[in-house]
Amino acid sequence: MKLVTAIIKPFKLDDVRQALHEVGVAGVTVSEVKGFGRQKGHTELYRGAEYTVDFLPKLKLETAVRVEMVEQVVEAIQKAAVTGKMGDGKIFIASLEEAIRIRTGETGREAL
Amino acid sequence: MKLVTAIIKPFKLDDVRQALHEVGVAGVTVSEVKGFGRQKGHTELYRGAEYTVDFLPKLKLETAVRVEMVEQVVEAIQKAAVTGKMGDGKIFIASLEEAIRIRTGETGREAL
Amino acid sequence: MKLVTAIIKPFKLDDVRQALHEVGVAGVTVSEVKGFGRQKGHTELYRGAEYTVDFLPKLKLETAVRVEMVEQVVEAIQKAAVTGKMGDGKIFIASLEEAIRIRTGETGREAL
Amino acid sequence: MFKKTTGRYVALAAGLLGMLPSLALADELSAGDTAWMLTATALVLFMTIPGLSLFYAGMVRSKNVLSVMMQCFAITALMSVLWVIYGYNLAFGDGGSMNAFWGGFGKLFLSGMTVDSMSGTIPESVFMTFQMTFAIITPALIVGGFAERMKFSAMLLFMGIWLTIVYAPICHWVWGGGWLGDYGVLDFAGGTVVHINAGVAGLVAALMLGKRKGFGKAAMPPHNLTLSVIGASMLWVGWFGFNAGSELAADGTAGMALAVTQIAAAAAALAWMFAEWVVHGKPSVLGIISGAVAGLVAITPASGSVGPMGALAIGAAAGLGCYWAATSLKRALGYDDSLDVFGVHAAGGIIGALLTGVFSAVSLGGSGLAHDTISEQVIAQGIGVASTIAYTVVASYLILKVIDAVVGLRVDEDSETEGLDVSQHDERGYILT
Amino acid sequence: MFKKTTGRYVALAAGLLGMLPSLALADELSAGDTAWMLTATALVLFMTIPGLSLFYAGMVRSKNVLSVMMQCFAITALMSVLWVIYGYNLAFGDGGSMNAFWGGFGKLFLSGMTVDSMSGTIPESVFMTFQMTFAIITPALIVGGFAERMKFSAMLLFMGIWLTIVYAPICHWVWGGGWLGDYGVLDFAGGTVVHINAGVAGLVAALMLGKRKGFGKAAMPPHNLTLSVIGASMLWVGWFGFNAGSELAADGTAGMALAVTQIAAAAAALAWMFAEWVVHGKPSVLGIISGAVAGLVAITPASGSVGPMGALAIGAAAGLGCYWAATSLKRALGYDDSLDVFGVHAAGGIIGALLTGVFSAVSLGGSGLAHDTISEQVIAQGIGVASTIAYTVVASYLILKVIDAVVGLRVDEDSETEGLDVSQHDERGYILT
Amino acid sequence: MFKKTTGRYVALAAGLLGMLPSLALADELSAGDTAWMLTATALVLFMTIPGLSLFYAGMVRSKNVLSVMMQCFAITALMSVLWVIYGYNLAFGDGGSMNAFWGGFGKLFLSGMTVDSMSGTIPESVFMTFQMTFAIITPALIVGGFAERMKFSAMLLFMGIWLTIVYAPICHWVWGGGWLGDYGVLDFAGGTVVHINAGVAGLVAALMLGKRKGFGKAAMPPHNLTLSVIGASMLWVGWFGFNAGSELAADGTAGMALAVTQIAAAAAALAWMFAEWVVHGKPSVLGIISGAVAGLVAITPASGSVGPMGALAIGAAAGLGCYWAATSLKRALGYDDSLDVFGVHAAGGIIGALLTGVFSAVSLGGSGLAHDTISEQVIAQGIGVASTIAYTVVASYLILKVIDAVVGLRVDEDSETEGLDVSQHDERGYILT
Ligand SMILES: Nc1ncnc2c1ncn2[C@@H]1O[C@H](COP(=O)(O)OP(=O)(O)O)[C@@H](O)[C@H]1O
Ligand SMILES: Nc1ncnc2c1ncn2[C@@H]1O[C@H](COP(=O)(O)OP(=O)(O)O)[C@@H](O)[C@H]1O
Ligand SMILES: Nc1ncnc2c1ncn2[C@@H]1O[C@H](COP(=O)(O)OP(=O)(O)O)[C@@H](O)[C@H]1O
Repeated sequence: MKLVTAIIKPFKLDDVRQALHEVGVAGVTVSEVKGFGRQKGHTELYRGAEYTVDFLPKLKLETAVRVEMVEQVVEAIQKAAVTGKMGDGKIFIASLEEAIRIRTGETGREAL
Repeated sequence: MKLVTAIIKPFKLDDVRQALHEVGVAGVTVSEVKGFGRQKGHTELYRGAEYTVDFLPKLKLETAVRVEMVEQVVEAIQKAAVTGKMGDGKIFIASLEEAIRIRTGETGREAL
Repeated sequence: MKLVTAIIKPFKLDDVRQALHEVGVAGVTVSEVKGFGRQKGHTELYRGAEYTVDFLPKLKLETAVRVEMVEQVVEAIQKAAVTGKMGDGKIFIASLEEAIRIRTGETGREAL
Repeated sequence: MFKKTTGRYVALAAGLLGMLPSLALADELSAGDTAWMLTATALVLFMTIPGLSLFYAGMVRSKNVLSVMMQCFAITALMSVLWVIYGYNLAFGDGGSMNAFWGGFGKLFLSGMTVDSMSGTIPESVFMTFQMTFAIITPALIVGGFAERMKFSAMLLFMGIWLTIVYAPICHWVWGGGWLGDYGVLDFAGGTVVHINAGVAGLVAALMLGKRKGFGKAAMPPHNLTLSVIGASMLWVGWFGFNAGSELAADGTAGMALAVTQIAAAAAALAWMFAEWVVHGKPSVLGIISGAVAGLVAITPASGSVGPMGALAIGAAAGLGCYWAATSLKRALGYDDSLDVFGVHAAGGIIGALLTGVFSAVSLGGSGLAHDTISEQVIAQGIGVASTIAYTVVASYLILKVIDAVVGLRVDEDSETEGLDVSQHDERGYILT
Repeated sequence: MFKKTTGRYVALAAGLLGMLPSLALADELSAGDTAWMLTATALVLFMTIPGLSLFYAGMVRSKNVLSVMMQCFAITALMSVLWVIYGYNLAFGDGGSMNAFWGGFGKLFLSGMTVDSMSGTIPESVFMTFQMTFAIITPALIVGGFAERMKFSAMLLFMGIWLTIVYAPICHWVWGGGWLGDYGVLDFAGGTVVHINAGVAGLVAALMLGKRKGFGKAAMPPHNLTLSVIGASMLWVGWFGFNAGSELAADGTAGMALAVTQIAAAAAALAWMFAEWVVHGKPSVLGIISGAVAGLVAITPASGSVGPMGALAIGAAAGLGCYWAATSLKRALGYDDSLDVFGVHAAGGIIGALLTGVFSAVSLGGSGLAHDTISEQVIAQGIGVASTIAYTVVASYLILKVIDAVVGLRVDEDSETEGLDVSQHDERGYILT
Repeated sequence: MFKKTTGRYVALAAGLLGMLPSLALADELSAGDTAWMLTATALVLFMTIPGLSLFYAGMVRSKNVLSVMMQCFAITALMSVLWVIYGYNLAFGDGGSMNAFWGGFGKLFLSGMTVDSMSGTIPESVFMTFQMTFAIITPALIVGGFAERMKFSAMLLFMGIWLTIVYAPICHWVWGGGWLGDYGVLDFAGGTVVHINAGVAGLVAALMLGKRKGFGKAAMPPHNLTLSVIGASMLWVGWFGFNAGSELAADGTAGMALAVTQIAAAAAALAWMFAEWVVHGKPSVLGIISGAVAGLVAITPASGSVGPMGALAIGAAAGLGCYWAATSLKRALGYDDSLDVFGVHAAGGIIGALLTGVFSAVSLGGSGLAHDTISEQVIAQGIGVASTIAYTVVASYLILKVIDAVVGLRVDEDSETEGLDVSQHDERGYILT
């Protein structure tokens, strides 16, 4: 099993969800995160005090998938999340040793 | 060392914390996440516009533990978090190469 | 590639960001998390009901870096985040199999 | 047997006469009094929406924030319509031979109330609406007792029946020409009619519904105290309309009611704050605002007849007494009155009602008792309190029993866990990202 | 041809005379009436800031929360200044031979208005400011139509011109001695002048700007309904100033206006709530508050001339009618009126304007029609409605066209995605951690 | 030496007589004036809670949101009690031979104030409570200077002493028959007494406490501007009570005060907004609301004596002047006045106080000066400003010094990092999940 983690632009969530669904990914866990990277933030202004907000709101998607699906999943995410502008985000792949479904106690691929 | 990650129902946090404490886990990091999976979301209604909210609030617990404790920890979480209804969540196990305690600089098992 | 994850005290974010920047880390993803550990929480009081809040607000920083930078990065974080008081947090290192930049499709070290 | 100490009873009597156009003895309209009563009516409505609904909304968990606001809002709408159809008549009508007990059903739908109908020196339309705002806030207060677990449908049914069977009659007893008013019970702006009544009904509901799931184990801190502070502040400001408006005129008694309201609220806020500071080591914002509300409750029955020093004393007593009731007493007895409607409104109302019998005495800076001595007056006040409590306990219990049998009072466990906002209303309070 | 049914027109006439010091026939000042009108002015301002701005702010997505509040606040400031410079004169001045259509530019900068100028029984300064608050809330209502996508600069330009070309003349037609008032159209507090006018202009703007990005696909739920409930509650309370204040005196008509306002709001809130409950299975807080606002809108033109039962009927009709307009009709036609200014304000205003012609009849508990029969009056009301709609559609369209050509109406796509708070104002609404 | 231009001084004098029942020369009660003053009192309380507390709460970081609201609330309670015990007497009592400087301690505990005591045409109880609300908001304004770092206990001590030693005497000097009023300084509603006084004291506190930890390095943006917009809106609405209420009657002067208040607030809001737009490229919501408050501050001393055009000018000047003070000046001098109580209230107060001396002239549309020429009047105004500043700087400094020595002014570093909500009050503002 692999854990695929994607950092994406928030407004792309629906598209990515849809794409994952189409390649057969049943479960995803999403967190709201702040991203620092090449993409520039914006300036804020309060009573004359200007300062730069250098983080940007992003979403982090995590999905545990079978090894053979990884390629497909990555492709699906990448296609759905891309806008071509800076800040589109990253996809990371890491290895997962075990997965357990809490409800049933199933383990391994059965648990995903 | 292993990193045990659990996605659970929010109202189970106290029970799981308690269970982890009992098996000797000292540290846990918790994030609020949104989960997509088999469990169905609810419908919302605003001025006649009905739509389905397909994510559900979940908590993600992460705890780095020594290899020999993994089994115990997983069992503790599973028992404490289970309700038997859909959406109880998952436990994932991944390998961790190193851990450092920022305060002291200790590394490895000492750092947990 | 390695994924370096750091749990730090929230008010240390700026210092750590700065330190990472100095060692050449371009991208970081930050989440707000709650930490349970050795550091004690505080008591809250509502209409005579006292109870202990045993979690503490922390930030989780994740950054994917080339293998050869890991040591530097860990050191930078540790120096910048330390206060010497309980609750300073942890740094975890895990292995990352692949990284993809969504915008361009680049993979591996190029994607970071 | 007792001296009438304010213009209120006279005005009320005139109000009733005003309902009978054939007997038109109406005073001349005073634009000044009318101006104040238009404003006072707005202020009392302001107490419920948004005031009380915010005060309560901030104290529940975030998954129930809308449910509480919805309840207050729906109560506002429902009570208004029922009041127009029959409530006003039940409370302020002429019950004939039964007038000691209720106002009858003589004139439904406000028939006979025209643009020219008078109630004392103000239009009857204003008196009717002013009283309506009292008939709104009283049931809305009860929400605090059963918050976070009652079915919306059951809540609505309960409130409609409760207005009819509990509020309107008690209102008639005290203000509408009924037996308590006749007996010389002093309740200028509703310590008994409104606060004890609601506070006790809230406790009955809390007991009958049972504790919230997890109560005592899981922490249930207020989710947004900022809202509660706004709400308490609005209650405070609006209470000027409640108390000084109860004079039904812009005169010296209204002015003094304004002053003593302010003084008692402030004294009670400080009393609760310092008590908590001493006992727990820190003063809290939930504490100080609870204290202010306690003081406002306690001065309510007294606001037409005590002086500034009486107000200081009543406020301080209410601050300390309600602090004890909402913390120690509640813990000792173990009931789950979610937002302390008993600890603040019933306890504060009782303290205020009894002390009204003391500090209204001329010798203590008040403007006079209805009975001859302080002890006689305190006994009368006690009778008012006791009979209100007895009646509201029994009647509220019966209403809830019936509703429980018919539609069920409480949401199921999953709905409670999920929160009432989603389970009852298909909405969420905060979608901040 | 028609009976004058209230003191309003007289007072207005006196107000105009008050502008001409040489003709000083001023009534004597009534402290009571003045007290009420000072308060009513505060209440109507309170409707816009914070009332309406909260009602709206809660309904948008969190990235646009400040933009909506900013728009309401900036409108408040800009309209105040324009009103003082020429707006008041345009609306309430003496247009001479053109007086049927506008008030002219005779006296700019309030010249001639002194501390002693009277308008009926109140100082003209109060009348001028009271009317100013109407000239503030009307444009602010329009914001609901184009929320979440209009450029701030274009918005400001639009509103300034719209006040001048649309609001001031229509206000003059109805209340300033113009042709609609002369013709016996009943619009006590602004069903036509304010609500239909704004609701229709909002729809025009919604259509011209086009739908929000993602509309129909992405969910756009209200981000903080707590704010909307507070806002709706404040609108309700403030509306007493709007309607009962439109009497310009503290008298029986003001009192009845207060009562019917309360009744209609309550009836409409219940009507919408129950309709939704039946249709969708659950009542929602957005529903009940929308219903209350719909009822308030609908009773506005009627509030000086209908009785309590007329108010019940108008409220119920508005609750059902606006529920239909803001849900089914909107879906059927597919426009993106972000916050339903058309579905609530235009629809509610039309229902109210027409039913005013019915329930003002003495036989139905009202205080009299301006025309001889209900059907004649309803026709007159219809003419008022139709001419207002026609004028505002054409004029609003033209203003928007010109502004679009000059500065552009809509923010660019990235700015819309990022949210107007950051893109237009360099600020964020919530920084909670 | 100077003409009395309004009824205010007369009313005040009568108020003082009203305190001496043996000399009962009281005017007859006007229900209209009383109605307005009851309302105005409610409005001014509304300015502090919830108005100011929200305005401030929104601007701090979320970890300190409750602390600011707690401070405003506790000040409200404490000042009320102190005012009743001795404050009112200090400010409005008869100081005998020392009357130029203070009102003495002649009659504590409001002794002698009964239901029948009059102050001009209104009950003395109303006058006393109205003035109490001024004694509440003035210290509450100071909170803006030291927000996010002061100990709650020290804050409470400071405010209690400050009321006694600073506010009450200055209030007496200007309104209570003291030397500044005698000298013909025009300060209708408190530009000097309230705003300059509080603004300067806030700066002194900011300097003595030192900067917030991280000031200048870490970003400290407002955590919830929605709250600040609500608060500013409430301040605006409530200010009608502040300014038009200061006439103590519902008459033409009150009406004009209402109008000029609205005009100045609007003009200043626009001025700040456009200035920022030009300088920074975007208008901000924090900017426009700050501008509105600046305009309200500046018109305060002038509101009883200038006309609409004077108000426009004063508003515009205040908007620009305070924009400069709260941004450029603050940056240049480098002090950390957390919420700009100096930049907005002191700066706005000074601008308003001086321009009152200009625009009150009959030739400029005002209703008259107390001195013979504009320049003499401006000098008098300057003396009022200067003596207030001098006195409040010295006295505030000394009080803070003493308190620092006794209990310490500032929380420790860890508490500041953690936030005052948890460290001082064991509570958190938001528990949204
Ligand atoms: N090395 C990294 N480790 C973790 N997260 C990263 C890393 N680099 C970028 N990110 C995340 O990806 C987001 C987008 O990266 P950015 O450099 O702005 O643009 P792009 O993805 O187009 O190169 C960042 O906001 C951050 O959340
Ligand atoms: N493959 C997955 N990868 C990551 N998270 C998952 C995955 N599958 C499920 N989850 C998380 O677990 C939660 C519960 O899963 P769900 O399928 O609803 O029920 P169950 O755990 O009972 O099978 C989801 O809401 C999601 O947060
Ligand atoms: N074993 C662990 N796994 C995951 N997170 C941990 C673990 N131990 C500690 N943490 C995180 O690190 C934070 C600090 O740990 P704590 O034990 O309080 O102090 P210290 O880091 O000084 O030992 C915790 O709040 C928690 O978020």
